[in-house]
Amino acid sequence: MLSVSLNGMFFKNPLILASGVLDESGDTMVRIARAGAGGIVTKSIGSEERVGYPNPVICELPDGMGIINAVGLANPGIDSYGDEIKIAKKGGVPVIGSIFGSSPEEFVFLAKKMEGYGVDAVELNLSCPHARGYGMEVGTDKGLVEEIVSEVKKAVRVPVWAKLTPNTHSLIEIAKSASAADALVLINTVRGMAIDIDARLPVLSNRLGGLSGPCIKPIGVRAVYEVSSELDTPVVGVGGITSGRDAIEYIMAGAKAVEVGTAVYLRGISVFSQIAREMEEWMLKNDVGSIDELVGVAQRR
Amino acid sequence: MLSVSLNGMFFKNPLILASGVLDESGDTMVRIARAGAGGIVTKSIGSEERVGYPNPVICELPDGMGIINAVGLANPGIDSYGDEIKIAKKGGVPVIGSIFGSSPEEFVFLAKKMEGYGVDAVELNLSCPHARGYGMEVGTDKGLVEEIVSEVKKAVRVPVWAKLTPNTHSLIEIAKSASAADALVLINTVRGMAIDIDARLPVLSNRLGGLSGPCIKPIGVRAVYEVSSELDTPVVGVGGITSGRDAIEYIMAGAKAVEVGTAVYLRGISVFSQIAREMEEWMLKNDVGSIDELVGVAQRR
Amino acid sequence: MYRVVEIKEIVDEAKNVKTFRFEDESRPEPGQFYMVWLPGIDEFPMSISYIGNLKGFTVKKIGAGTSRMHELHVGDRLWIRGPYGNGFEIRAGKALVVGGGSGMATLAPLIEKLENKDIIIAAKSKDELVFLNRFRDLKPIIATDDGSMGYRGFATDLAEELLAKNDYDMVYTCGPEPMMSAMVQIAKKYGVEIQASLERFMKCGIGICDSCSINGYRVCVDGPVFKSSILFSMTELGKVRRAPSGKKEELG
Amino acid sequence: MYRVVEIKEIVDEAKNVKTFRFEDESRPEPGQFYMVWLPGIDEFPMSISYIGNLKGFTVKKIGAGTSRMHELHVGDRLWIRGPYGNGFEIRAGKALVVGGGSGMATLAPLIEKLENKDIIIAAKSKDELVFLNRFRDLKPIIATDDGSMGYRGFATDLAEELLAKNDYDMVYTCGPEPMMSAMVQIAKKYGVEIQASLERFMKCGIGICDSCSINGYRVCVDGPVFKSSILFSMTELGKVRRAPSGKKEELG
Ligand SMILES: Cc1cc2nc3c(=O)[nH]c(=O)nc-3n(C[C@H](O)[C@H](O)[C@H](O)COP(=O)(O)OP(=O)(O)OC[C@H]3O[C@@H](n4cnc5c(N)ncnc54)[C@H](O)[C@@H]3O)c2cc1C
Ligand SMILES: Cc1cc2nc3c(=O)[nH]c(=O)nc-3n(C[C@H](O)[C@H](O)[C@H](O)COP(=O)(O)OP(=O)(O)OC[C@H]3O[C@@H](n4cnc5c(N)ncnc54)[C@H](O)[C@@H]3O)c2cc1C
Ligand SMILES: Cc1cc2nc3c(=O)[nH]c(=O)nc-3n(C[C@H](O)[C@H](O)[C@H](O)COP(=O)(O)O)c2cc1C
Ligand SMILES: Cc1cc2nc3c(=O)[nH]c(=O)nc-3n(C[C@H](O)[C@H](O)[C@H](O)COP(=O)(O)O)c2cc1C
Ligand code: FES
Ligand code: FES
Repeated sequence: MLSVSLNGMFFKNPLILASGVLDESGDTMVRIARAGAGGIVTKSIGSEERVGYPNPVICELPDGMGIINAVGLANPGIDSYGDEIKIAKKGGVPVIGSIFGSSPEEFVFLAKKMEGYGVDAVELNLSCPHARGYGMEVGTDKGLVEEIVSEVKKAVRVPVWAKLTPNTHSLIEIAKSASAADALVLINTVRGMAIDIDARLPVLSNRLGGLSGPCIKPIGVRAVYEVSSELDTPVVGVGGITSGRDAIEYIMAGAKAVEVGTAVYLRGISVFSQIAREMEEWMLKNDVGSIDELVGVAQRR
Repeated sequence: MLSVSLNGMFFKNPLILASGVLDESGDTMVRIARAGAGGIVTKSIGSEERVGYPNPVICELPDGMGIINAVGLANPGIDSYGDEIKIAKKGGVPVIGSIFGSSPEEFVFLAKKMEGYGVDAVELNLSCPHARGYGMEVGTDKGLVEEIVSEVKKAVRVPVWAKLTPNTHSLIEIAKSASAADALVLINTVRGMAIDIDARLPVLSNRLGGLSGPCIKPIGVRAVYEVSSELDTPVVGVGGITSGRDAIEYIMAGAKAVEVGTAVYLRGISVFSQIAREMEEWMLKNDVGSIDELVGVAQRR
Repeated sequence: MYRVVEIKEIVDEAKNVKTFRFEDESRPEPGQFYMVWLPGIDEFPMSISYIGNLKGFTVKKIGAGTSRMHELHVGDRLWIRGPYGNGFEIRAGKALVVGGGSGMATLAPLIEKLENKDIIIAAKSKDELVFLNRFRDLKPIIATDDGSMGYRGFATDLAEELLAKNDYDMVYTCGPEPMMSAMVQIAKKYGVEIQASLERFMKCGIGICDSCSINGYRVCVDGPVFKSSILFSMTELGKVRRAPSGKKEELG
Repeated sequence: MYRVVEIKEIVDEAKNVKTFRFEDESRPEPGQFYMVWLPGIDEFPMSISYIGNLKGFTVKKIGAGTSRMHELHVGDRLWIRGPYGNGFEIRAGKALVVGGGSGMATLAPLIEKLENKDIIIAAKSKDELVFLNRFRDLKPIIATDDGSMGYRGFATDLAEELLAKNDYDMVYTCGPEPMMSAMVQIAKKYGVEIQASLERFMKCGIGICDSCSINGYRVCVDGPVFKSSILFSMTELGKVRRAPSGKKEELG
């Protein structure tokens, strides 16, 4: 009822662990898979080891709205990551290797490494700071996005997912430039900041961070709706999904599958099996036999 | 302790009613002024009467996160608005006339009308749909923004505030093109959408809407921080301000004053006097004599 | 966020007036209202006409939205949010209740809570009288403009007669705005407190869009039920309302 | 969201170890921890060493953050979030508590809740023993590596002697990882249940960043206190930890 085929991969349910949340170590990924996730995206891995920003790297928002994080792309570096992938694969669900870089060459290098390690797909995290534009992300430069996607597509045989940023006024155009990807993943975190007024300082050591959780769900749903109304490339939805209703909302907006991140903090690692059960309950009550039937239904008028 | 001078206007406190919230009729604006607001921005007024979108035009989000609205710039049209301004002025606080249009000429026409009606300043709502760009707003076209601001500046003597959209990857550059304004107002609503899964339809009749309330506060604080670190034009902060702490957070990020919208729904129209009291309490506890001392302090490191 | 409720029962009340019964766990007070969304069609405010667990909306067919609602069947669904606004305040003493047309929908749950009351049910004509059966045992006084049943003439004239003869502590009214506006004047004249449930075009229902405002008071949040002091001060009552654009228009 | 607490009292406990007392309304269990932020400096995890209304952190000076904390005075402020994680589970029966160095900070509120217990307080040397005074009346058994006070030798050797002689229902331990790792082996050998409070580099403290994970268990949420079955299965305990980058490194 919940199973999904996407780019030749089989997901027992459409609930995939989002990049950056509990997916650095192979053992943890296996645990999440066993807890019910339909697939796993690894933390974004770069070509060098990075410690990321100093603490604080997260700021909890009140009322379960979500969090702001500036982990700073901490990662062990691609060279030592083969081992983690090997372990992660024992979870028995598709493992998608997320990578980040600032040039097409770097993405190609990382994607090939990941493919060599045995991932089922690669996800391109296009939200790195852009070397040229002040505060901009690589993912807002249409030309660069197009080049990264097409070069990586040429270099590997596994499916290539492109994860887009919502922090732009040209989402559709960026999505078009990334449309050679096998799927578009929407959305990454939204640029935000919190100041502690008693400390008179931004909470995060990096000052700026990325907003995630329920407070960005309307932004993610909108992005998925807009992009999947315009393009044929399959879309994977992400941003604030915390319940079965949220997952179905994204699917009705046009997503074929979804990723779940911050909800792991809000509901624990059993969130995957909880969401799956909630989806099934709703589907039974509403006579929906397969989740596929719901993809994009909210686009009809 | 809370009073603020900005562009020669005196505000008894820095809490200004945001455009579009309870500010269509003069009587209501007077009531809000009497309830404690330091200033009033009118609903955005255009050159023609507009009924806006059909219902539903708002979607309440759970847990007090905020709302999504697509009122669709409903307004009585500039010609019949003189009367409302005349009444609004009886509130005894500065009245700022918000206007929207799609060309510099239209903005100039509206600004002059507003000035004629006796407003203390005009606020340019640059978030209209852009005639050329798919889904884009006027406010993401740097050239157009610059032209609108400079033409209006030339045409009127009252201060000109430019209200910017957060839905862009070029916020700083757009702010620079609007920097001839007497103040920059940040932020307007964030593009979002909600789908009712039982109805299998977007909730809003317009499908897309603007997200406001506590869930966008981190986005607004970030925008104010980024822009006021880079530019000397005074900044007015808006987005999710619901408590005294929120207002102080924006001020520490760099805002000289703030606007309050959705909080009127969350805490009632007494929200202005409540926020003012909360600010004073914090200031007393922390030995801050004047709110001016706090402007931008979180930018120091 | 909407709740979805299923229609359990539909009752024909009068010409173009139907009651839709549904279960919902909210606990409204008499006089409160809900926003009712028919997906793809329209969303509009509806007073609650039954407040128990089996609730009700009593709906007069007016335009596209209410016509569509009249086509619904038992088992169909409604999307609702609310309850919203301030209901009637129940005061000790003798009450006069004056309901005109579908205004009875709003007054009905109030009537069931009042102890000592005289009730006027009025309409243009006999077949437009709402809730005659529901309140039969309470012996309501009937008025029709055309005299097809009960007193021939306006509810307000009948009410004035009653006010002249009896001591009332409160008048409660809901109905067409000219009727309510006249009732407010009459109550003032006789020195009786009055509560009236007003109607204005509503968009948000939650007090932020200003479209339902009358003299600076929001019908959706400050009302829909207003009391004497505010009613007496409302210069727009019965005279001016706002179009969906926000433009003032004369009530004619 | 941080709460700001004011330091009410500072106590020198041992060489480089101070206790900071503050008031806070949270109700932690023994073994839980908080994230402590010194704005502009660092944020790091701290176990709660006093759980009443006048709470305490007992802090060993290690690096930049804890050194800065040692410079604070009464009246200065701390920014905290928490309590986080799972504390100790208190079981009926006789307990052996083995605390090494500043690990005593974590065990102290547990000790005050246990009824039937033997306590080992261990450190490298006499001047590093923590909470000797606090627990004087409970007659703790002292061990120092250098024999400057009490038993000369490792806490684990002393613990093994006690386990050989007595029937314990639970061992509770906190201290340097090699000590805890050895204690887990000893408890296994003697067939006694054990709970150990682990330490790993923490970033988020709320279970999402994976930086504190050991064999797939997050110290911040699944721990910091782990029980026998999981401890026995942890191949990384005492052997491998992760650098702030997430890279595995051998524990030396
Ligand atoms: C607080 C309140 C309680 C109400 N309770 C009841 C009730 O219990 N029973 C009942 O039959 N009617 C009630 N109404 C009136 C009801 O909302 C309108 O009859 C209905 O909205 C008409 O919608 P339509 O789509 O059929 O008509 P349309 O063709 O859309 O419009 C016809 C007329 O209905 C009114 N109307 C339309 N939309 C709205 C709106 N969004 N808000 C307010 N008025 C609107 C206007 O006067 C309009 O001119 C109430 C109104 C309010 C404000
Ligand atoms: C659950 C838990 C409870 C703790 N309780 C106590 C306690 O009650 N008393 C006490 O003195 N210490 C406690 N610690 C250890 C304490 O967090 C570190 O000593 C402190 O972080 C050192 O910070 P620093 O800036 O002084 O050192 P740095 O110079 O930054 O680092 C020195 C070493 O301290 C450790 N460390 C640094 N930052 C962190 C971090 N964010 N998370 C975990 N370890 C870190 C690492 O081993 C590092 O190599 C606890 C740790 C954990 C995980
Ligand atoms: C702590 C944290 C770390 C993240 N790290 C990454 C990352 O390395 N790469 C990436 O593509 N996205 C990263 N994200 C973004 C998430 O994958 C996801 O797009 C975003 O959080 C929205 O989903 P959510 O609301 O379900 O968390 C991170 C998010 C969080 C909260
Ligand atoms: C119902 C509603 C209508 C709005 N209409 C306008 C408008 O006409 N012009 C405008 O510049 N901003 C409009 N806004 C945006 C607000 O002025 C404000 O920028 C935004 O809501 C963020 O602030 P808040 O979180 O305090 O509401 C509207 C917001 C809401 C909620
Ligand atoms: S309907 Fe929006 S304020 Fe009343
Ligand atoms: S510190 Fe982040 S998962 Fe434990």
